[in-house]
Amino acid sequence: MKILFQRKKFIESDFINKFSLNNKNSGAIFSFIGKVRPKNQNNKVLSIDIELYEKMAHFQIKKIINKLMKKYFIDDYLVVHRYGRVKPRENIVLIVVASQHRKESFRFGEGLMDWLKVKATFWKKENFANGSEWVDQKETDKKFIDFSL
Amino acid sequence: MKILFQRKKFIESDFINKFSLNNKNSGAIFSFIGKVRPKNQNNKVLSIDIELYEKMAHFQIKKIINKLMKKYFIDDYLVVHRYGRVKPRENIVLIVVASQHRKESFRFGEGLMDWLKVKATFWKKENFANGSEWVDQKETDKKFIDFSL
Amino acid sequence: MKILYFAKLKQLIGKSEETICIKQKKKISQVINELKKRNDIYDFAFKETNSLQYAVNCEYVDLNFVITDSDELAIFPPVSGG
Amino acid sequence: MKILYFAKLKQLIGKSEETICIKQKKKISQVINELKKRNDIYDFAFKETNSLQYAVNCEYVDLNFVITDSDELAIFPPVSGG
Repeated sequence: MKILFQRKKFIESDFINKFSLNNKNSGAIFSFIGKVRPKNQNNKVLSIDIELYEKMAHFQIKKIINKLMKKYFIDDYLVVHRYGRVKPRENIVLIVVASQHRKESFRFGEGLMDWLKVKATFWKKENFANGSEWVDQKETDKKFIDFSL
Repeated sequence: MKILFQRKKFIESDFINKFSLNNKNSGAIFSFIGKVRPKNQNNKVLSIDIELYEKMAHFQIKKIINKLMKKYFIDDYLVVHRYGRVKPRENIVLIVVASQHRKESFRFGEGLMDWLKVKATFWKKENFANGSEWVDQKETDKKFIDFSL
Repeated sequence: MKILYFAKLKQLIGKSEETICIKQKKKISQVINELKKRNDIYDFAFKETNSLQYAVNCEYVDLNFVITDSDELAIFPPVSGG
Repeated sequence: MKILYFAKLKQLIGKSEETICIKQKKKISQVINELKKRNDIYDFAFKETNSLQYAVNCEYVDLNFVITDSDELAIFPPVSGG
């Protein structure tokens, strides 16, 4: 039951193996990794800078999680999100969820990502050879969230 | 784009890290791990035996994947499923999917698990202290599959 | 024709495969009726195993599917992998 | 009251936070109008940044939300993490 914001880069196995071992009795482990894509519409992305309002990001993610936990019975979760400068192909976000049955993990993990995309206070700026640009929130991301929560 | 059936036990990172590295330019990596739960309704599970009709399992999984790939644009997938004797808390199945955007991976990975559960020719037998029992297919699993595929 | 048995059905019949000769085309239901008539073991195995499924050359089919001698027929309970 | 700016808004205003004094309760819209009147930088920053969002003490609120001097107000463009 951890939410981590870190500057340092990480690889999946730093977290997933340990998480799975810690949840020995769970039948299902879901994970999602979001990475920096090296291009945005044919513009080479040199790096991205992620700005964070930490207190609020933590508060909002916790709030989503509390709502999701009322709806889906899960054993454990882990959220890792980077901030600061991140290079193409590096991981930005990792969500891992353990549950008895797979559907609970899927719904929890997907719902958490959907909400995180529109509520968690992170902002990305993409750095190109000829300048930088703040990343807009995707219109599609708003459509995914389950307002019944 | 691999489907592996193996007797040998495995840990997540044997596959997920390498898969993510192989798919450097993907923005999303989904993974699902199914593990043996140590109990079935308060009966301690000592081990499970997984029987496999290999040729058909391969054929059926490939068929599902081909259908899913027409609907969801993904970069890569990996399916690992064990057979033979498996101990509680060990991994049975691993699905990893890479895509540009997360929803494609989610839908592909979840759809693949749903179909695998009702079409892939594996059978589980649970071994208890006082005997063995073949595992029935879950009624709920039939409800999840998307027949439009 | 090769017939494969899996899981509980295989356990009850006591073998995983056998070869039978099919001179003319037959429905799967006919093949199974003939197997059941062989002896009590087959009869019991087929009665004891619920909601059997059938596959010919790796494709799921139903009891009315017509098979020939070159086919591979598999009979098994609903799968439970994953 | 503490005001926090993030992302493009912060970049345009040129600072990440400041403290203003609010003697009586005010709507966020009033506070923003007063900020805009300060100088061209604020005016430009608020006009240039589309669909701003507002949070008071980490909860999302709208422009009509009434704040007091002990609140922490954050103003920022829609988030884009994950």
